[in-house]
Amino acid sequence: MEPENSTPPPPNSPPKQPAMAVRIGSMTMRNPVTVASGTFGYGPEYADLVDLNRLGAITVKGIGPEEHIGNPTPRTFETRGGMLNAIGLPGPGAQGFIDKYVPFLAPYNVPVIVNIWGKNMDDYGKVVEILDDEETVSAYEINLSCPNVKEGGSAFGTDTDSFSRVIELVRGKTQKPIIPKLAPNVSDIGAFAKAAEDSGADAISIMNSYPAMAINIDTLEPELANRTGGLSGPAIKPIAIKLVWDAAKATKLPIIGMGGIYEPEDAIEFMIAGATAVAVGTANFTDPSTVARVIDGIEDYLEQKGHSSVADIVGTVKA
Amino acid sequence: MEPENSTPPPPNSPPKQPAMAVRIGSMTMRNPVTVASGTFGYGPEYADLVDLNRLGAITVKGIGPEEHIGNPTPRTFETRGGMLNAIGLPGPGAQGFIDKYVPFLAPYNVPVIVNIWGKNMDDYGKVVEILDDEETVSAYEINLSCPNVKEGGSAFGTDTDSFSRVIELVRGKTQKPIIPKLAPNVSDIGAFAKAAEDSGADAISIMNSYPAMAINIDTLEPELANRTGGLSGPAIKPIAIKLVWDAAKATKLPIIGMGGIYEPEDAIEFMIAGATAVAVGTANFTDPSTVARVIDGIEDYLEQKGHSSVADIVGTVKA
Amino acid sequence: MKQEKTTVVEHHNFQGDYRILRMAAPEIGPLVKPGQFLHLLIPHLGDRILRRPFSIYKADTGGVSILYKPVGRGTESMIPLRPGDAVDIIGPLGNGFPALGNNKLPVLVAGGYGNAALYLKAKESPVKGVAFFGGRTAEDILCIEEFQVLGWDVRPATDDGSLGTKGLVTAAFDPWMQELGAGSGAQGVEKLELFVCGPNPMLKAMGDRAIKHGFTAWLSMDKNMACGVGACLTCVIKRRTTNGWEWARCCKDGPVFESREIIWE
Amino acid sequence: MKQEKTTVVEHHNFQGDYRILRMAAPEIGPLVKPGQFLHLLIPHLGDRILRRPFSIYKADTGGVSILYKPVGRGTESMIPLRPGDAVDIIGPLGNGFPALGNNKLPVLVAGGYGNAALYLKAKESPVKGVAFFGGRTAEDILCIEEFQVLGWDVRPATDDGSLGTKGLVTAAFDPWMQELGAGSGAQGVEKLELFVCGPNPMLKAMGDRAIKHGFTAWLSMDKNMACGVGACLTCVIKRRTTNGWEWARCCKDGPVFESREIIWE
Ligand SMILES: Cc1cc2nc3c(=O)[nH]c(=O)nc-3n(C[C@H](O)[C@H](O)[C@H](O)COP(=O)(O)OP(=O)(O)OC[C@H]3O[C@@H](n4cnc5c(N)ncnc54)[C@H](O)[C@@H]3O)c2cc1C
Ligand SMILES: Cc1cc2nc3c(=O)[nH]c(=O)nc-3n(C[C@H](O)[C@H](O)[C@H](O)COP(=O)(O)OP(=O)(O)OC[C@H]3O[C@@H](n4cnc5c(N)ncnc54)[C@H](O)[C@@H]3O)c2cc1C
Ligand SMILES: Cc1cc2nc3c(=O)[nH]c(=O)nc-3n(C[C@H](O)[C@H](O)[C@H](O)COP(=O)(O)O)c2cc1C
Ligand SMILES: Cc1cc2nc3c(=O)[nH]c(=O)nc-3n(C[C@H](O)[C@H](O)[C@H](O)COP(=O)(O)O)c2cc1C
Ligand code: FES
Ligand code: FES
Repeated sequence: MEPENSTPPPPNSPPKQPAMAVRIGSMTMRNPVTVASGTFGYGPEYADLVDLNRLGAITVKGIGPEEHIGNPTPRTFETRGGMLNAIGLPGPGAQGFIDKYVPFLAPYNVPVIVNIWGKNMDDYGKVVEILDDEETVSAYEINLSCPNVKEGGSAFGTDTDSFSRVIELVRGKTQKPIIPKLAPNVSDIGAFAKAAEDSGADAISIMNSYPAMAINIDTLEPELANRTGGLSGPAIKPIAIKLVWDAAKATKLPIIGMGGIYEPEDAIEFMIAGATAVAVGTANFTDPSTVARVIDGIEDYLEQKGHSSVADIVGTVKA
Repeated sequence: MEPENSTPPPPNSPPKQPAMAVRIGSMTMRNPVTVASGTFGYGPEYADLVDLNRLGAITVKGIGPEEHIGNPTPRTFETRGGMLNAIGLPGPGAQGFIDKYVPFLAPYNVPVIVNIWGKNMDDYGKVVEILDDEETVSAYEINLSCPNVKEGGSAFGTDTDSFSRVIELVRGKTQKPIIPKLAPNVSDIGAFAKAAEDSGADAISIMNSYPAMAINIDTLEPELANRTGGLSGPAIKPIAIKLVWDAAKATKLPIIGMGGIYEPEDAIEFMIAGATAVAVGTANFTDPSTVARVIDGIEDYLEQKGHSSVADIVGTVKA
Repeated sequence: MKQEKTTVVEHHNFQGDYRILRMAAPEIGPLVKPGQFLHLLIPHLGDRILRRPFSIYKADTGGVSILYKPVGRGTESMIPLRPGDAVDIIGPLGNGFPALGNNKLPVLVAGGYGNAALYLKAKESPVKGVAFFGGRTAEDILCIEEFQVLGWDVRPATDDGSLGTKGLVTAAFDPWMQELGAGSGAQGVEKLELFVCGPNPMLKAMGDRAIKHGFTAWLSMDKNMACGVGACLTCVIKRRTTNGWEWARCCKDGPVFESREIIWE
Repeated sequence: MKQEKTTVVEHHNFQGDYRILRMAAPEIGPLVKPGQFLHLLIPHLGDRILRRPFSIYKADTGGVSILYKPVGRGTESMIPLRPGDAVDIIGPLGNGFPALGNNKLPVLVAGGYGNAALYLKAKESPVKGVAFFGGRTAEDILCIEEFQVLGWDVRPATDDGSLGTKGLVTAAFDPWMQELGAGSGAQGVEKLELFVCGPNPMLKAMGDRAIKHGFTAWLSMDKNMACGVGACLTCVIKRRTTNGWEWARCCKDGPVFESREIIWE
């Protein structure tokens, strides 16, 4: 219903489309939807099925300083409402990424977020040093929470001191937005959100897959060669929503929310909880059309609720 | 196939049944299967549907020192592969439990584990003081991890110091087995398992429901009146298995494993990961015949694999 | 209370969007009292794990029937069920409606699937009184003839006036109550005993009238449930006690409460 | 590679436990090359979220068919699928089998659903050679006549001897290879080009023979998959490189590899 005193739209004027763009530091995303690192390869893998130019940003698989072989197989395992993965961050390394994937990504009109990881503090610096001159690299997501590499990685994500030091180190090496990715297996995510802000991060992303395990009761072997892995998918969404809500109370930094987004409603729930942007992860495996469906669905929701901008819904939860 | 040199069983001798009994401190369970606190009321609620004498033990809903009203409604919410609850530990209090439920429970030939909670350190002591003379009370499960009460509760579970102090306090008040229930939202569950052992606990139980949240995107209200709640059900099983495995490496105490047990195979997986006993929780709501099915299934598995005792499979994971 | 792993016997459209599902229930069927409900584990509910409660519409040794409208994930997943398909039910649950008091005039008030919940009560009642049924439009008012055949004076009310009085069920009930002498302290009104099942605003409206005019109203309360058997404490409502209030479980202590017991929130 | 949200066209028992599922695929159908596969999102898979890969048995503008045996959660959930039901497929995936080399004698070796994966290859091959099919018993050996009609010399082998040679597929293959002059350096054996799809031990047995006797063997590898498109790095196998090895993705870089490329684990 129109309020009585509003001016009616001029006849035949096109309905106003809500503004979908969001900013993560100096990076502008045309809409708040990216993909979760490790679930979308480096871009080309899904290019036949997904119009990459529709994405708010492409987030690529974790990149270390050098080529890395990752874990033995089996690397994934399906669980009730989710999956485990222990891929172990195989990849071409920073220079390999530039050689193999930047030429493919450069022509697209979409920001590229490179997820970076290291076995130790220095590694993080090295990756950034190698990548930072590439115009195609728009921002860094700092993986401080991979449950699947023995060396460092996840340890940085569960101790605020080393967490802060990695961020400060990276901050010293780049002007581009840096987005630490927080570990979910902490008692007080707010402390990490705050530490990220204090250490010069531009945003944070929540959550990585949750440390988990499955065992084959006939062989007595873990179902993953790495023994443990990370749980992702719809199962973890309620955990992720709470972490985003908790973090949003502790920091003013924009949050990229993820964990089990399958439907537009899931993405909207993350934004209402406090996320400025969202990432679609495991759902890409189930249905590569999810990303487009989520973007359209957010837009429909904004129109339906009469919002002029996607920013209007961020953090609006009545709690 | 019989190994060549084994003596064949005398004709018509009944097949050997595997020994199912397990011990938790001084308490003997006739089989390793109990129910998870809060999912089975105080006993009478499911007595029409479940033969209580078949259980390894009955674990009752959390009991505080006094009557408590708990949280407003809505108190539960269904999620993908699980549910959220924020019941808020309503209950009749320790004396109320004795008056209302002990007369019902006493005639059954099954140990009763009373799950106890407090708003502060002293409360835990008070509950035990009131209950300890009751013969019907076989053991205490100390809830140090309820995500749904503001006061204390979960804070005790995420800080090893106060965690240890509660256990020591309770230890000073009773000779009965005490079983701290660990919070899942910690980076290092092993530290808590060890602290439990060092503080005089007889066993530990893992895991409580995981702090989580859901938001209604039309009303912008959290789906639970308490705003946040605990996630339980099949969704969390892989998280629980890893926590049990991690804890088993850190302590020699028996572990009661729980989190998403729906099938016998789930219970067996917990035991292989390191649990001496298991608890069926949310599955009671889905199918009250789960407990009986799980007991039978464990027995079948032991027979099929040629084990003479359920103890043979505990902690046998090849990892 | 029993759990039966049983099968669908019949499943068909009933009226408007409503459907009837009948299941074999040799153990549960004979135990049912009016106003009780079943807790149904819906097959193929994907990754959803909770049962859904449904009022028992009809019950006998041949089976139990429920009447439902697909409105959400659970009820929509029920549509493909066919005779022979496996289902799992727990029941009968709850206390149901009490017997009609001496010298009382029974009045049924219902909306939506509430009509189904009242059918067994209507049948059992030694006296047949007046039944007020509300709905959006004519096709939302279920089972009129069935209640008439039992001897009830059915008075429908529809929002759009397509059947009976135009307006809410109160638009039909209030004038009738006035005729009996409401507000005048006349005997007629205090003799009323209401059995109500329907949406919350209808329950509250009838409860308020019962308190104001001094008659009895049994309200069948609708709360989301998890266990259905009194164990989880999900489904609680505030019940008045001598010195304040307590939580009462809709599933176990209800779902029927007398209007004076309820503290509305 | 396309994603099609499409429907089931046909679904029936084929032979033994095997079933054929045919789906409309106007976009995917015409693109298919022999040895490629589909990634199927099985409806009503409850709380399981991953697709399942299936070799493409037949494909044309009218649709794509797969041949499967219910063995687990996914394949068992496929049984109730009926014509008209919605399904979601991604395909064609993988590189499939390369074209037959010049002057080569094609040999097909298969077991289980491997026969299905080889049918399009058998059809396309400019030369029709010998096909060795293994199975537990006669009814496990699929599509014999179809391959014969195409002009192939089919040599079955069954564990129980109920059809063809008694024993593994090697029990039929090895004597035949001896006849050609294996081990004697004769021209015959080096001319062989094998296309193999079946259980891992069969793949390895054929790969070992190829290396030992100097012929070519294209092995279609079977690894659990998540994404199916090369993104997740679940399905990797060790591929020999000049200075060691690298991971190759079965879904994207395979599923077909030449025996010399593979480092068996
Ligand atoms: C005593 C009783 C009798 C009933 N009788 C009937 C009847 O005869 N016919 C009929 O059609 N319906 C009846 N209902 C309602 C019925 O149980 C279903 O809730 C309703 O049909 C919608 O279920 P759904 O699964 O289709 O919708 P859902 O998809 O489950 O959603 C409906 C809404 O309820 C929420 N919800 C569902 N379950 C829970 C829970 N346990 N805790 C918290 N939130 C939850 C969902 O989030 C959603 O917002 C009765 C309910 C009660 C309590
Ligand atoms: C290239 C290729 C072609 C195939 N072609 C055919 C065919 O033509 N016909 C046919 O019948 N089958 C085919 N398969 C096998 C098929 O994809 C199914 O895996 C198989 O039928 C069993 O699936 P299921 O869902 O019934 O069993 P499931 O219940 O899924 O279980 C089978 C086993 O695999 C495990 N598993 C399943 N998916 C994964 C995963 N992604 N990661 C880790 N573990 C997993 C399960 O844990 C379980 O142990 C093919 C497989 C591949 C890789
Ligand atoms: C197969 C797989 C690989 C992943 N690889 C990475 C990675 O390289 N770096 C990273 O930060 N997160 C990685 N993740 C975590 C995801 O980016 C995401 O945080 C997590 O899966 C939760 O989102 P989802 O439930 O939508 O998948 C990976 C997840 C999966 C399933
Ligand atoms: C409705 C509900 C109430 C619960 N109440 C308690 C409680 O009072 N005390 C407690 O220690 N745990 C309580 N829990 C947690 C369970 O005991 C169990 O640890 C958790 O649900 C995980 O197991 P599950 O996935 O099998 O349900 C409750 C869980 C649910 C679902
Ligand atoms: S639904 Fe569990 S107590 Fe009522
Ligand atoms: S299945 Fe994902 S890379 Fe092959």
